[in-house]
Amino acid sequence: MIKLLLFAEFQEQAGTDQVEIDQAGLTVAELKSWLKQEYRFTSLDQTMIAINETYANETDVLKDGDVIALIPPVSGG
Amino acid sequence: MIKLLLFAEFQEQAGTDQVEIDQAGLTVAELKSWLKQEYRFTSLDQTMIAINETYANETDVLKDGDVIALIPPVSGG
Amino acid sequence: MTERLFDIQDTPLSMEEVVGKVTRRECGAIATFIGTVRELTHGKRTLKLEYQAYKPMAIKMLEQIGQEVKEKWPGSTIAITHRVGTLDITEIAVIIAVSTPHRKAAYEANEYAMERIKQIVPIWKKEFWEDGTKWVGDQLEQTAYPKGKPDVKEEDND
Amino acid sequence: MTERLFDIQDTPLSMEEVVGKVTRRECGAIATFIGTVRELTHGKRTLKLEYQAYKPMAIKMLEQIGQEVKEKWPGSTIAITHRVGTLDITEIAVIIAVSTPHRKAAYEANEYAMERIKQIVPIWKKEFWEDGTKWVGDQLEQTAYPKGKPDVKEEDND
Repeated sequence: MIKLLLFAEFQEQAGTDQVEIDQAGLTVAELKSWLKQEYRFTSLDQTMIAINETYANETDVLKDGDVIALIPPVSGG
Repeated sequence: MIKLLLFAEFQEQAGTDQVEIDQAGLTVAELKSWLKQEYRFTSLDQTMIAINETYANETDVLKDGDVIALIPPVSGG
Repeated sequence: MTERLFDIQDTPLSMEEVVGKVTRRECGAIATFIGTVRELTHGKRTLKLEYQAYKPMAIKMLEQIGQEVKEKWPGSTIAITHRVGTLDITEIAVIIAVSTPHRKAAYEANEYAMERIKQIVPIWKKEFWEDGTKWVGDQLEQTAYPKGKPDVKEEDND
Repeated sequence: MTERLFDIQDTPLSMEEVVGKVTRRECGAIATFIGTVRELTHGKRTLKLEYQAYKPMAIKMLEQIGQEVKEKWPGSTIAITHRVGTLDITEIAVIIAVSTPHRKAAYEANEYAMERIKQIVPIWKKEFWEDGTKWVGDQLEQTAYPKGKPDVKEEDND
């Protein structure tokens, strides 16, 4: 399984701060498409994916046991 | 009389932080020449004169009751 | 060292504490930036803010910024603490303190760190207004992630 | 207002206090500069420093700097406190705090104020080394008062 962490607007849209998904083998780009269908998240185009606390590229592939996070545009500071 | 305030190196050279002088009517430039002779201050060329807490020009004239200060290059901050 | 130079905390921030982390005998200059909750933005009244962080990754990104600063301004020491949770107007959201031997570098490094926080550190701000709420993104008013991802490599444009 | 935005004091300076003077509901950014006593300057060990001020004139000059900052960065609030007396290594000699609605101006105004302090405010520093003492002048490493007097008018070169 893969743990998917949700923050900010995604957390509110999903009503939870994390979900387990079974999508090992997908690329980051494929994960985004899947998430759009599955959760109807609205603003994924501007959203980064972090894999194990590191920003990922669109072509990176998910492995079982990864911790994935959706990172919408940040607004700290 | 005119009160002359001394700070930093001038205070140490003169051994006091203020003196009374009777030089009303002198310009600032003339005051500097007089001070060089009278007190043998070494670095008056780079020193400003303040009259009543305001930087003075070389041509400003001293009046009785003025408070004068010798302002060597500042080093605050 | 036992104290964290880079931290995320849910309790009020202390200037003295963050500045204390960078005070060094060989440094004469400490530039500090304090970000506080502003009441008015573009004329709109903010009631309060909420900050949320992906804490372990946010700390890693702050550490990366610290590394960048050390490389760009040798001899500097930087500490950053960011608040999370609900903040009232005038409360402190972030403190950046940079000490350097000479002052010019302290200002520059501080400003650089703040820019980088707004680019790569996973922290989000929710605005609470009288008529609604919103998670804010894209504060730099640039197209979000023009390269498809935040520029996590050191910036080139300096 | 009862508190002085511009002050000279012979007791230890408090960041919280100076920053408190400029904290405002409409300002989201506070840039602070803290000048501390550095142990090494050009490799020479400083034991302690003494600062002396022509206090009433120094406060007037700080107020003038405040006026210049207000004109150059409308909406900004600035407070400056300078220490006098004997200071040990790492003690704070000066604190400049500037609050502005947005951060860029806070850094700029702060740096400007520091430059001006070194030009026009009658405060002097005495270095104490192992092998002697010296009243320091001309820290900006420019010819002292190139125009024959410090440029008390607002600077043009910005």
